[in-house]
Amino acid sequence: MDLSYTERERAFRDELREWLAANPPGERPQGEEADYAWRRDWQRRLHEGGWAGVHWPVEYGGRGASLMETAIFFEELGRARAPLPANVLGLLLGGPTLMVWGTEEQKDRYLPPILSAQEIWCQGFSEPDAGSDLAALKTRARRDGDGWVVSGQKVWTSGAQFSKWCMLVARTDPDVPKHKGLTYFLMDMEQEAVQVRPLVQITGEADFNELFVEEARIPDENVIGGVGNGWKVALTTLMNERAGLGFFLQVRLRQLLDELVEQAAASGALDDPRVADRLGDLHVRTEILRLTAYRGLSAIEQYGQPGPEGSLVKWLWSDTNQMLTQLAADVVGPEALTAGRPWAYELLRARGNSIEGGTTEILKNIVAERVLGLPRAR
Amino acid sequence: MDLSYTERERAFRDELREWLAANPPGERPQGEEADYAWRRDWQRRLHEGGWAGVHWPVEYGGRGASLMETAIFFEELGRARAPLPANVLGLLLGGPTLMVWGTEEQKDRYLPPILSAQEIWCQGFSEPDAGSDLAALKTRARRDGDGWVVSGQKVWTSGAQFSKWCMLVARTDPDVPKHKGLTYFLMDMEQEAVQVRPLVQITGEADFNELFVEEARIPDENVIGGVGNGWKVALTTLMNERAGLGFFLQVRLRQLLDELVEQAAASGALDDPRVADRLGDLHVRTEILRLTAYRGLSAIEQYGQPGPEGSLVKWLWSDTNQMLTQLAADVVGPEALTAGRPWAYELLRARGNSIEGGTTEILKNIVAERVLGLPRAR
Amino acid sequence: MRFTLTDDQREIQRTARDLLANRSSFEKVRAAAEQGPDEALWRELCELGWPGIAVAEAHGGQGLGAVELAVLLEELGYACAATPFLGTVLAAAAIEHAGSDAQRERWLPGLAAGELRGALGAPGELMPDAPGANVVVVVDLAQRTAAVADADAVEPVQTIDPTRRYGRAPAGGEPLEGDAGPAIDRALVAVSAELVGLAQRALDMSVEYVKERKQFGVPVGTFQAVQHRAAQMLLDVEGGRSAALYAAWTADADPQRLPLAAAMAKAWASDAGRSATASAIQLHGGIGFTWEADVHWLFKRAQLDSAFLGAGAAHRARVTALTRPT
Amino acid sequence: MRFTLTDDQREIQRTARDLLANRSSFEKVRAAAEQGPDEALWRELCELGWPGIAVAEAHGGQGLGAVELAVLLEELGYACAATPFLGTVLAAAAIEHAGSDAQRERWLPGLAAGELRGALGAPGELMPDAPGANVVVVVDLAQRTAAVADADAVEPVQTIDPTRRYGRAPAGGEPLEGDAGPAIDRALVAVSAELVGLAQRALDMSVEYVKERKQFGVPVGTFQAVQHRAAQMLLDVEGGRSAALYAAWTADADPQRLPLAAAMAKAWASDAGRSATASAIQLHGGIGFTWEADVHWLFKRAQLDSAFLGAGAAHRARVTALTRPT
Repeated sequence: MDLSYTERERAFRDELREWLAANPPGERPQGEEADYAWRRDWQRRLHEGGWAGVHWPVEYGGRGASLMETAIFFEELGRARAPLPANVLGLLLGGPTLMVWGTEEQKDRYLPPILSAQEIWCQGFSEPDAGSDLAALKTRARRDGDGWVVSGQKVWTSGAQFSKWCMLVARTDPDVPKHKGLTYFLMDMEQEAVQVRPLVQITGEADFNELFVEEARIPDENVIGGVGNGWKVALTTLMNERAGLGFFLQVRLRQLLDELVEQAAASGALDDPRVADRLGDLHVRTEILRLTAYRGLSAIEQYGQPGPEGSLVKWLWSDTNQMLTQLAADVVGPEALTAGRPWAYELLRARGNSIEGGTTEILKNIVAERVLGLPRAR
Repeated sequence: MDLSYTERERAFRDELREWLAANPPGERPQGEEADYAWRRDWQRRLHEGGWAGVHWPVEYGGRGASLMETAIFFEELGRARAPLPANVLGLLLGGPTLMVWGTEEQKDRYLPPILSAQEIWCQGFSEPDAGSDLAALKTRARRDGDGWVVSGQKVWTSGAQFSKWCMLVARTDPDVPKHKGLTYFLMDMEQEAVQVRPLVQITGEADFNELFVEEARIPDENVIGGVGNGWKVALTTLMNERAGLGFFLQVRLRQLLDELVEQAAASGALDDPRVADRLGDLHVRTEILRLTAYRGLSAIEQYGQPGPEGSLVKWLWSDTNQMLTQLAADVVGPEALTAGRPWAYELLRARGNSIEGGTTEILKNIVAERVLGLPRAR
Repeated sequence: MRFTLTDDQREIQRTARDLLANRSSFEKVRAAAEQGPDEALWRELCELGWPGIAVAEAHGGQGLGAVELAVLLEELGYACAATPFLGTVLAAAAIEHAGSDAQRERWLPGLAAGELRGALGAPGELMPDAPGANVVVVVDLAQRTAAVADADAVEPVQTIDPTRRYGRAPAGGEPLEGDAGPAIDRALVAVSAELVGLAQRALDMSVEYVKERKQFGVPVGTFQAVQHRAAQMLLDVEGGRSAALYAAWTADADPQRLPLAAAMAKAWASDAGRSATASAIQLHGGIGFTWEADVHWLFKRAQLDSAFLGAGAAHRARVTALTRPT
Repeated sequence: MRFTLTDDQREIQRTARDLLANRSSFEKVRAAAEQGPDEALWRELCELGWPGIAVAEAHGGQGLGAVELAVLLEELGYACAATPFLGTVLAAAAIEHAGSDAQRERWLPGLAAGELRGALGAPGELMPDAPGANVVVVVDLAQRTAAVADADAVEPVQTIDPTRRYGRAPAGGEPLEGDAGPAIDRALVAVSAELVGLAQRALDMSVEYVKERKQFGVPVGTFQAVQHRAAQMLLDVEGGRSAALYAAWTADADPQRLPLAAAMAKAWASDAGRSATASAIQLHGGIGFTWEADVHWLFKRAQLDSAFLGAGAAHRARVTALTRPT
């Protein structure tokens, strides 16, 4: 066990910090369009600096960073208060999925514009009636000449309004059960048959969209991984879902906590032992979250698979973020409930943490069944 | 809504308080045998004073007290630091079950010695492999001449070593499914075929026993409610399980809390806002428990059935008692972890609260399904 | 001892539930969030005499008690109704229980009739219904004093709950001469009752949803984790109801017990309201996190109610202080 | 950055796990509860040099570090082993890190070899392994000083955990001249590691039980409430392990971070140990509440460990104090 950075990790971090210092991301602008433009511009700068696909192999234009370096990358991004690159789904999910399942032609065609943010990707998995249950999805694709015609509805597609490509899972064979008969497509979003409707959240913002697909056309060459193989390809995408991103979120949590402690110290609230107790607890949780995430990475690096600790990180993060933002309402006072203020936004936004990317209930089931080996819940 | 006592309730309470003042229960003696003798003597004194079967109809030797008066009775008993009468199971469960299902002969024969503590009763429902699942019980009774021969094993039978009669549910027809084919017997404990083994708990005490029944004989006239009708009769027993007793336990909780607050005030711990916060919370919970229990009684008195609040009382009680006794370990110091000291005993004993008389998990299921009408859990 | 409502009280409850179900759907709540309080509904409530339900008949009220008021507030919380009812009844209670005869005569008839609108709160804190109020009572929670502040000095604040108008009032103004303790405690009870209503609605909507919504081929309500969360919500609701009704009863029948009872009710209801409404979002899954699912209105109002006049911790501290052995 | 154990560390872990599985079954633990520490096991541990694992070679130890010690303590906790190991290594750490050269020479070789037994704790509090100890270190948690007290003055106390002997020592004695802070922090880490082991055992026993035990015709491990409780136990365990290993690493490699890391580890492990062992009783149902189910040994030791040198709240306060912005 050695928790110091290796020479290589330290060099990676120092180089990144230097670059970030020389290339400050600037302030987040108001408004969704402007925010998106900012993030696309940010990714372009990352790309020019060679930092867009840190975890991608060098042959695909990446930096070939190790898992640990990738984690450091996202931590440092968070620490520099930089945004996530605009094409985060392409970088984290789409690219790695293509690298596993794509043909050479597909990789040549699609990977470069992912890196450069020329083409933004979104994810079309969830459906209104399927929720966490991929096997229940209803979007249908039928053969038509040398392509496919797709109809259905998707939900929780973030960035859809800015995307060129959608990773779409659809049912191509209705006669075989459940997760058989699914196919993974790349759907061109620039067609009339695809309508994007923003899904307003309880924060009043629309980070997500609904997608209405009415006879959209997808050519045959946009099937990824073969017809009927969609379940497996989708699993590759899902397995990449939280790699790295967790470190970004965890730094955000740490920043929020530091902010709250600062305010509590300034207002005198920190002198209340009850507040000190809660903040101490949040500190412990936040640190343990970070340590446990690194333990998970270490296990993958050394044994090729995560240990039991890996599955706990997202759950601990969402719990802690919800506790923190609720405590803020007690510590900060009226400000924390005032519309448009950061704490008020965080309080509302945090309610989604235990739902998005796997509900806490599902995560606990996964821990119990896959990690602890309990018999399948009924 | 009127939360003052009625004239009648006040008179009942005053009379009882007067009697309790004139008949102090004395100090709990050391040792199980002595404790039992003390409780039997206490019941005899209650009986002489006309207080043994307060909730029993006058025709059966009771006082015909209302539900509210019965609650007051148990509250006052707790307040006077009196023990539960030795034959509490006969008084609360056995008697009322006989009144519903017994023949005239059975009532004449069994009810008077329940009241006077001449014959103590115990309950033989639970089995090692059945747990909360009555329908899974395995104890078998087969016909033999004009009686029955019973074999099997029971567990969690409190007071078995002192009991004359056991309310025993056994399977009389193995060919019909589950809860059909059960019969409710009164088994004479004074026979060689019945062996009692104390079941030592984590406290080191043995409040419960295992019962090994090997070809015990039960005459036909000791069937209660008819052959094959055991499920229904047992439900009557179970429905009476917590009537009144809850009020006794809740007063105990209140006394423990008062004790802890006293000690915290004396040691200065109460000046720590964190301790004050926890104790304040326990106060709120304890009071809400009491109020909610009374709400439940009011609903039964007025509408003939408990409202949703009734099902919550045992759950809230066990949670609160566990929180309280764990807090004591933080507030009282070494004393609370020293063998044989009251706080140490309470800490260990409280762990059973969420298991005995229906686990918290089962209680929550019952609340969800029977009160909220959710579909049956799978 | 009888914890159940009287027939009259049940009648008030039923009337309120029916009226609000018809007149204060979430469609109306959403509209109010955009356009301000539901004036039509407020007029209707005034015609029914609700703002004066607990005000003495001598001052133009109905002369009923804190229990009846709690019953109404629970229903208004249940509907998440967008009216200046809460502020008005709190101001009326303060003036009735801490004001001089002259102050009562001056303000109570108008408040009881709903012709005057009121608000109550601590200076500088978020005060519900303060913008647009004619009678703004500022209370000092530590000193337990109250004064009628300059209504024009109220500064509106947009909170996360746009279905109710909030503002900040400065300290000072025309003092109410009596002990403001009972008025503050009545306010705690009233807002606790509203929190119970919010939590009950959160539970009812969740139960309905999880019975219908299917995942993995079965209603999600069959999952034990869902069942247990719903059971916890019931405990939140029923515990709060026990405490709020008891505290309301003490206000009129046993005022010595009111301070402790009110602190207990607000301590529980503050936490239970937060927790039950957050659970409702969770039980609705992704849908619950969307604007159109409507459960967020309950969560947002519960957050404001929870903080109003002190959140759980403040009242737990008070419970301990009030029960400290001497 | 590499959080996984080295091959050597894993070897120590494996050896300990195997040895203790063979030599320290619950049968042995039960016997020790009646008759006192397992002397045969203690001799065996001494022969393996375990008491000196973290003591410098110059003083007769193995010269390994706090991580190796934490690994051993987790395994001893896992076995709920009844030996004076904890007290002895804590006393050794105190003397090594706060004692003078003369004090080190006087006591360390004996402690490292297990020929002397040790104990450490605050005066007047419950001190594990104090009865029978030759070297009794009393620490002042606030002043962060330490002294070697008169071992004969130790007053034995029977606690709810009879598998370990407890006593009370008076304040005073021969002072250790150095800063006792690092020694106290190392003690916190060590006991946190033991708590992690207790919690892990509680989890393993529960998982095994709920896979087998049937209710309503199916293994209780299929119930979501059972699954979620077990998942929570895993979080308790793994969070504690992350924190304890990190803190142990800082002790030797980055001592400036030790105070905060130790406080974090003890804050989490104190609560997690209580909660996981209580959950094990609950998951075992009625059986779990009986003496013979053995889970109670874990619960009882976790209670003592939790309170030892300050429970969760004390260390959360310290975390906040240490991270307070200046």
